[in-house]
Amino acid sequence: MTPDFIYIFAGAGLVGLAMYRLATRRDMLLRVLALNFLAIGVAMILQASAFGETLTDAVPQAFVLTGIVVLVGVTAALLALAEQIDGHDDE
Amino acid sequence: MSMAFDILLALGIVFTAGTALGLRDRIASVTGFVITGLLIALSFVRLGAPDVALAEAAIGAGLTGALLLRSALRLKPAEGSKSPALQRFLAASIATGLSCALAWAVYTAPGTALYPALVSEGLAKSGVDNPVTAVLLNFRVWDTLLEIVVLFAALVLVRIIAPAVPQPEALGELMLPFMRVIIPVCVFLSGHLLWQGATVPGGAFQAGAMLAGGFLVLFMGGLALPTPRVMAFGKALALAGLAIFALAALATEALTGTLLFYPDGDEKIWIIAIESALTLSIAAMLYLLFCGMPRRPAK
Amino acid sequence: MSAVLYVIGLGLMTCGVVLLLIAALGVWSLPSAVSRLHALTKADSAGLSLIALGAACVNGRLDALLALVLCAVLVALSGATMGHLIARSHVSEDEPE
Amino acid sequence: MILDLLALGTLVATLAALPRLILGPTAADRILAAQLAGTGTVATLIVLGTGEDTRGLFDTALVFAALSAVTGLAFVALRKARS
Repeated sequence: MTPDFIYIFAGAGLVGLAMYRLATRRDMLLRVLALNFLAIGVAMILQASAFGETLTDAVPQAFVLTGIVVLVGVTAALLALAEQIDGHDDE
Repeated sequence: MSMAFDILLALGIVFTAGTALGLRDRIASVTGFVITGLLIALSFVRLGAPDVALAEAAIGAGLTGALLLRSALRLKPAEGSKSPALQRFLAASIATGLSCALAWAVYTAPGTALYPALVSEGLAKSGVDNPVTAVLLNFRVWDTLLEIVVLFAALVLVRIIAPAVPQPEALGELMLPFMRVIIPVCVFLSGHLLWQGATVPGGAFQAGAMLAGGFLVLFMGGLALPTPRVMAFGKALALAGLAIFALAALATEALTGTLLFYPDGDEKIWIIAIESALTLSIAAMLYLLFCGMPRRPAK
Repeated sequence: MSAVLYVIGLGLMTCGVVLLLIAALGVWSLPSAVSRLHALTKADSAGLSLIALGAACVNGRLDALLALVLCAVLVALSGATMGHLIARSHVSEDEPE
Repeated sequence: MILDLLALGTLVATLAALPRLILGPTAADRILAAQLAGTGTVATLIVLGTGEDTRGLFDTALVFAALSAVTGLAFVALRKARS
């Protein structure tokens, strides 16, 4: 029972929760949150599959790292869109 | 004994994610997301990936939480219409089915990992000792270049939409001594992470996010407000990072005949130069993504 | 010598973890937000400093010591500042949202 | 052995922020929970780091320690934007 076995199920749980919430809630912010959970759940599964007894595989680590950075860009863009749709302007 | 730690952590992650997605209150959802990010960084540490844990820490704790909170405080709360029971039941069953199928597929997937052999074989020649930095900045440097382009595209989109710039309110006089300690530490840690990225976990992305966290603290303290000058400087930095990376790619093409193939002997110099430019430009991009860019510069 | 240091380190860390748990309990069950803040800042300053000090004793390397001391100072500082800011904004507004 | 036990203790302290997150009547309580979770994570990283002597963990703990205030600051500074 190495750690990766446990975290694969945790990542899959995150993916399931995110998909459920994406399907049942209309609030924009919560959908952006669900997307973040989906992406980080997949990243966890990818990282867990890269786990090795002696050393962890470096290439999936690079992918997950790139994924996390891109996720910030996507979240910022989505939130800007959400605010535009929401028609919220301070002035 | 450490297995109990992993099981508790995995359950904690799924439970926190469930509460974060389940709670009606927006601030609670965002805070739940931040706490889940902390636990996920711990799980990356347990999975033997300190580089990824560092990135999740710097970006999750530093930036995504503040970004989501900024929007959560500004978006009008949506009407709480609960979707019909049938739809919820169907969604729940499909989601559970999919996640179980995913877990089962990944768990039973056969096949040996062939990347470790390739990476360790090429590591000696790559100019750095940290395998993750070697992959990111040498073997698959093309992905890293395109990743910066993706961040830049997000920046362009935010620039076009130009959401309102958040106005932090005055936080009293205790902020100044706090910032006087935190900002130098952020800059110092950023340099530390950047420089040690070649040998131990660290690198341009973690360093850039760390610096962006420092900019954010300055912004909240009311010092780095998005005046036209700060905006121009930020945009210049963002563009400079991308430009330097692209020029370096073309230069390697000219020097060695193949794109992004460093002239052997001084790979390390190329990697450190590109990483330094990346750190500053990622920090500027993340700061601009948070503040947004007004169309008419703030008077 | 290192065995004694190891035991002292473990003792310090245990006290730190116990303090952290008590503070977490305080945050959980104390009635008002401001009293919870009181419990939280104890965890930040005292609890974590003990853990960092104990870890430095157990670890014994100098660079680890520097990192841990900086860690303890940073958490104590941001804990205190955040406690003050949250209380200030909470009290000035005075009604739960 | 004791270090594993201590790691479990700090993890329990981090997860103890969840009830406050769920119950917390005011938004300030929720930010409080995030701060406690942040401190608990730093403590867990320190305890894990002493065990297997990797300096990478202390750097992660340092990053968390330095950035633990950003989310709370964002809430306190931008809170008035809503009203």
